[in-house]
Amino acid sequence: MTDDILNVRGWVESASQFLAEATVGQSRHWGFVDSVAFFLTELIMAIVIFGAIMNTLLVLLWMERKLLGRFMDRRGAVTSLRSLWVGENGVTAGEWWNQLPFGVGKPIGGINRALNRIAGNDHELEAVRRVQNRSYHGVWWLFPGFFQNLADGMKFLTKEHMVPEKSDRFVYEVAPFLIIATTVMCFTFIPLGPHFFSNNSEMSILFLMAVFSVAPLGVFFAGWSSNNKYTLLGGIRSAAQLTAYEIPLLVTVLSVVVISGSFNMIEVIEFQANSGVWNIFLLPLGGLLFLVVMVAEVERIPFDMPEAEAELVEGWWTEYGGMRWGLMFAAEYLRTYAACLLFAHFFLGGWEAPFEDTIPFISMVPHVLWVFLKAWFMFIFFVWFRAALHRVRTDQILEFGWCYLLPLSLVNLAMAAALRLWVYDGVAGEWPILVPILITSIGLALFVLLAIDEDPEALAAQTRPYSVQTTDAAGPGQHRE
Amino acid sequence: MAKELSADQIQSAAEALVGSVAEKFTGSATAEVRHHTGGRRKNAYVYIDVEAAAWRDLATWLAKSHKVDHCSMITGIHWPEKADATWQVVAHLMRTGVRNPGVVSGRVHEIKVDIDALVGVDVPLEFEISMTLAETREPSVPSVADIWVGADWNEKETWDLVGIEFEGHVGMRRVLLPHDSPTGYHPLQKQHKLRYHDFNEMYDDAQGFGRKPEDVGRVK
Amino acid sequence: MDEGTNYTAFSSRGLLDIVGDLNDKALEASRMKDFISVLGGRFLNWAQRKSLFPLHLGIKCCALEMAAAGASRFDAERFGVVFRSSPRQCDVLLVNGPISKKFADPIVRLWEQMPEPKWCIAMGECAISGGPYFQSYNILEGVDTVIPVDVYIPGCPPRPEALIDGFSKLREKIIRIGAVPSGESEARGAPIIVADD
Amino acid sequence: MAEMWISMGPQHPMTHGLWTLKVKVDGETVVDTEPDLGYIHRGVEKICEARDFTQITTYCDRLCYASANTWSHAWIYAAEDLLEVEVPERAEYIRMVAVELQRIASHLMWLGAYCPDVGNLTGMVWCLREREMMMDLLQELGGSRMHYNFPRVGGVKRDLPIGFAMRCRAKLKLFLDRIQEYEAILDESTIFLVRTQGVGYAKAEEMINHGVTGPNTRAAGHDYDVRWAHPYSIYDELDWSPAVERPSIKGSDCYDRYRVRVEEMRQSALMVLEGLDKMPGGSETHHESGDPAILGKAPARAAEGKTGFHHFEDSRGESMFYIAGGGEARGKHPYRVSIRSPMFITIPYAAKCMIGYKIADIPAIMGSFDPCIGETDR
Repeated sequence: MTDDILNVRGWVESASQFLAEATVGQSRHWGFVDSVAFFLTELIMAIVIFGAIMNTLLVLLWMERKLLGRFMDRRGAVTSLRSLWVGENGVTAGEWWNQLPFGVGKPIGGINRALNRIAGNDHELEAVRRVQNRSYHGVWWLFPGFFQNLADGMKFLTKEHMVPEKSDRFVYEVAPFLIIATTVMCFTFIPLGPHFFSNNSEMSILFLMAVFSVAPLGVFFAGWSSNNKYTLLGGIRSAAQLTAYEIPLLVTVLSVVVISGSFNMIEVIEFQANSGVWNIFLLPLGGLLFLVVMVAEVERIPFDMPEAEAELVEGWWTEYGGMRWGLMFAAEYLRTYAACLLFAHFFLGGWEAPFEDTIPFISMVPHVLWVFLKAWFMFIFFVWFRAALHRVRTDQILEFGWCYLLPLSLVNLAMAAALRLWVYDGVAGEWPILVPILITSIGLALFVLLAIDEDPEALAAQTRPYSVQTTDAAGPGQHRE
Repeated sequence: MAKELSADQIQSAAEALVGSVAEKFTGSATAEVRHHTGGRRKNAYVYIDVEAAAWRDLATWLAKSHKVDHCSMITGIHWPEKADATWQVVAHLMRTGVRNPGVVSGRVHEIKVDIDALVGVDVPLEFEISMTLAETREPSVPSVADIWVGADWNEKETWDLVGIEFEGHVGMRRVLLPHDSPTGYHPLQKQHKLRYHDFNEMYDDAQGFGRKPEDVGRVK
Repeated sequence: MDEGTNYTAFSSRGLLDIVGDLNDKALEASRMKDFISVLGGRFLNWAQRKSLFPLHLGIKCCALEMAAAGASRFDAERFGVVFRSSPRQCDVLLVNGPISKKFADPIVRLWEQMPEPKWCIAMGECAISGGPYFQSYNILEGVDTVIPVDVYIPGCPPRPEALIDGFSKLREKIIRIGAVPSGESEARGAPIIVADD
Repeated sequence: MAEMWISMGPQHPMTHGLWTLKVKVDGETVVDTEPDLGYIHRGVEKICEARDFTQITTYCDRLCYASANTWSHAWIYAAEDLLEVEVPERAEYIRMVAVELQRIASHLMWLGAYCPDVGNLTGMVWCLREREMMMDLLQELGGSRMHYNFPRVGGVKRDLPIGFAMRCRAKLKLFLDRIQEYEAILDESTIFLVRTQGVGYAKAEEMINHGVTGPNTRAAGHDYDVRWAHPYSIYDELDWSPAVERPSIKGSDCYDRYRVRVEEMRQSALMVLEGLDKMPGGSETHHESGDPAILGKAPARAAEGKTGFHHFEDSRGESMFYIAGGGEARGKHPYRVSIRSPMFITIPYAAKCMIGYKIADIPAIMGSFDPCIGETDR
């Protein structure tokens, strides 16, 4: 286990051990000291991990809005912290802090006035104050727009909970819990640092994949129960799409496990640290496959059929509003965050700094930072797909999943097994430096060759690169002739 | 300089057609060549005045032998003060000459029309065909929806707004007005007036949805 | 089994009521309730103001100005205005065109499908008073004949800046009056007319 | 799954405007469709019977709000045919500039609405960004952003503002490069090609018989265009040819209709640039409004029993106005105005086009016909 200055688990264990001995140890149940300490550790670590994930999730949402804004040549949300104490266009809520009991309001009023003077937009001239109405963004340059997602999230708390009259009430109300619970449960098995994880069971990857693929069931329940034709279609599409992409996902993860030699997530990362080469350079095809399959698993734009804006209004969550929809919206982003973290752990060497052993003081940096940086870097690809690509039709998604991704993932698995058995176990238990270089260069060359699929002659003659002259490739059209 | 249809090409095509209409429909239809009177060019178009009964076989004849392939619009007009021509139906047809592009060695090539070579039946032409009906409770004209499918929704709209029936029209229903509007209510007939067409009834409650309380009795 | 009760073995609703009352009395006694309700109220009011989701409903020309307001030059998303397609997830019904008799019932149904703290903005002359078609046999004179309206934005069509100003006027109304359910019209205060001051 | 009717109701992201498409669906395949229009029917033809000729221009601006200029010019050409009015040469050139700029703005609005139909929001925001440029130019001409009330019977309301030609050339040159950006995100994106090629087949003869005209028929391989078939304005003095697309054997699909409109955008831009160079009296000179060089004399009353009609190449098809003059009894008001909306005829045909395709193809096919409900419901 690489040592890390941020030894959160160590601190928590010693603290809970001390606490258990100080309390239970003195009483007649002293026998249970160890179990109480263990329970305390697991509880605190679970809360700490959940807190870290939920807070950094805001970073993800903020990145999505700002990146989409940049791709679309606009600014995106700019609501800033200052809008908390500055009213709207000079209209404020009056001296609301006087209604607080026990005179607690006085300091709050004082702070409010001070903040307004320092970073507010009150100017002695009324006209200047009205024009310089910086209630939405302004001097507080710290991440403008960061709190917009917080505002969106909290707004759902105050929304009325409406249940459609003829919907299946019990399933309608339980389906969101199924989605949210399983999505949050994934994060128990995703370590954020060598000593910063909630659970390190022996088969953590296996359990993680099982929990990760329960959510589509909840999506189908939600779609079916809200008694709306659009949501029914959305639910069925989601069920079909996710069964088509579950198998390539599991086979790709299996290839990573095969090459790393263990089902435990932390050992996979340790393997990449010790063997000196990240898996992305050994299995570039696996990395690409994992990215594409994860985009389909979390139903983002190229594979956006279940909540297709254009024809299914809002897809399977059309009938949900208020807090249930807010949580499901957050759950979708949590699943994307889990996907980015998994990609970072499987292929980008988890918490291992890029040049861990060469640069002298790099190991002083807490390893959690590298995990987050790699995950956020991967999230850029998700947003890039969303900005650049169009929505693929359902039957094309399924065809792509079954006919292209599944065979490719089997090829990838064979490659992983071959690499592990012949190269890693055959030689001295260390990757010969030539192997990753060769694999990566061949992978890149193949990718560039395959990506250039424009047919210059067809483009020049303004005909179709995809010859539609004879076959009716995409349009079934049989009903009409 | 882009090529376009010259005035005499249109003129000669129109005269040819008017000639053949005159000798084919001597009794029931009178045709003449009229000219647009505004703008830079005074293009010719064919104006045919036909009895309602002969409209259907004039339409089939035009469609079959003169390649009139596009029904642009069918309008209904209500002239209450003219006793003999109370209901008028004006149909605007066009000969466009649009054909499916041919397949050459497995590849389809689009058609670039050589405008100067257009002559006779291929010259695009505008038609204005007018029919009048005397004063009746149910004016009706034969339907041409099966000859040009484009006329289908035109006829539905004309019946919906002006109230002229089209015999032989399949699936006649209200397309623009609400489905629950009263039968026999066709707003473009002249006896229906616009709301507030005279000033003093500005604020009485014409549409039956209840006025805002503070507006009652106010004269604009 | 009367309507609305859950199917679980014991009626959790009874349990919830008991715990709820207990909690309420405890907070009441310790004056913590005012503390939470005032601070929480201000924070949730800020959250509601800063993210007003209008419904993706385009009736006529004002719909193109609404799209222009959502596009890159007059970016309405800077103020947290994101267009959602389902009325369940919206707070603001932006009516941007004439309401014909055929669309009167659907627009009322859309209004009732929206969860409670909801507002209505009448954008453009047609939504305010029927506009150039006030004499027509098929047009209602303004959307306020069927739905209570909070903000009127005059113009035919109003410029995207006026639409964004309409949203800021609505935010002013929310900070002043708070998220009052749309049923009590007098508690909602008088409707605001943009560019009236 | 049993067949069920889905009503893609008045408020639906796919319908650009307010109308309902009832779709009978067997699983994912569309078996039968039925459009239901009339949600914004406001009786413009009835109101026009109580308005005089200049007031009606404002109603015609608001018919199809994405291309206001083309509709007000269609009305003015018909009114000039009724009132027998001559139009000065310079006014014809200014009108051509206004109409072609509006055609670009209308096609940009269509492309902006079509991209989210096929799943990509960036296309919409980019196209609306370019449309803002075109609206700035038209705002200089007409005065407001969307409804300009620009043409008058006999000419135009105002001459080109000073400096308009220079700004117009700069913006159109920038626009001609921006079209490359759209083609980069659309033509070279395999997913867009897979979603639009081979979807929504429509043959030329079948379309013209169904009354579908304009870019939709030119996409099917025949270059029929009202601007050369029934000539008006000064299109013969400009160097242009209708944008035609080479369809597949089974007819034109959504990709052809997209290609035709992108090609038409380029052509309209080049026509405006050429029109500004050939403007009689030069595009830098500025006449006062009402000057005989830009506004001819026009009577206000139509003769008894006189009728006038005019076909016009609107950005969505062939639009037409038929006016029956009322004579002395009606004063300045026309007796009957009849409006031919190209989309009122195309939407039922597009609905028939969808049968046999998937649900996900409905927005692709419907969007490719560029529905504009304002003119449909009149």
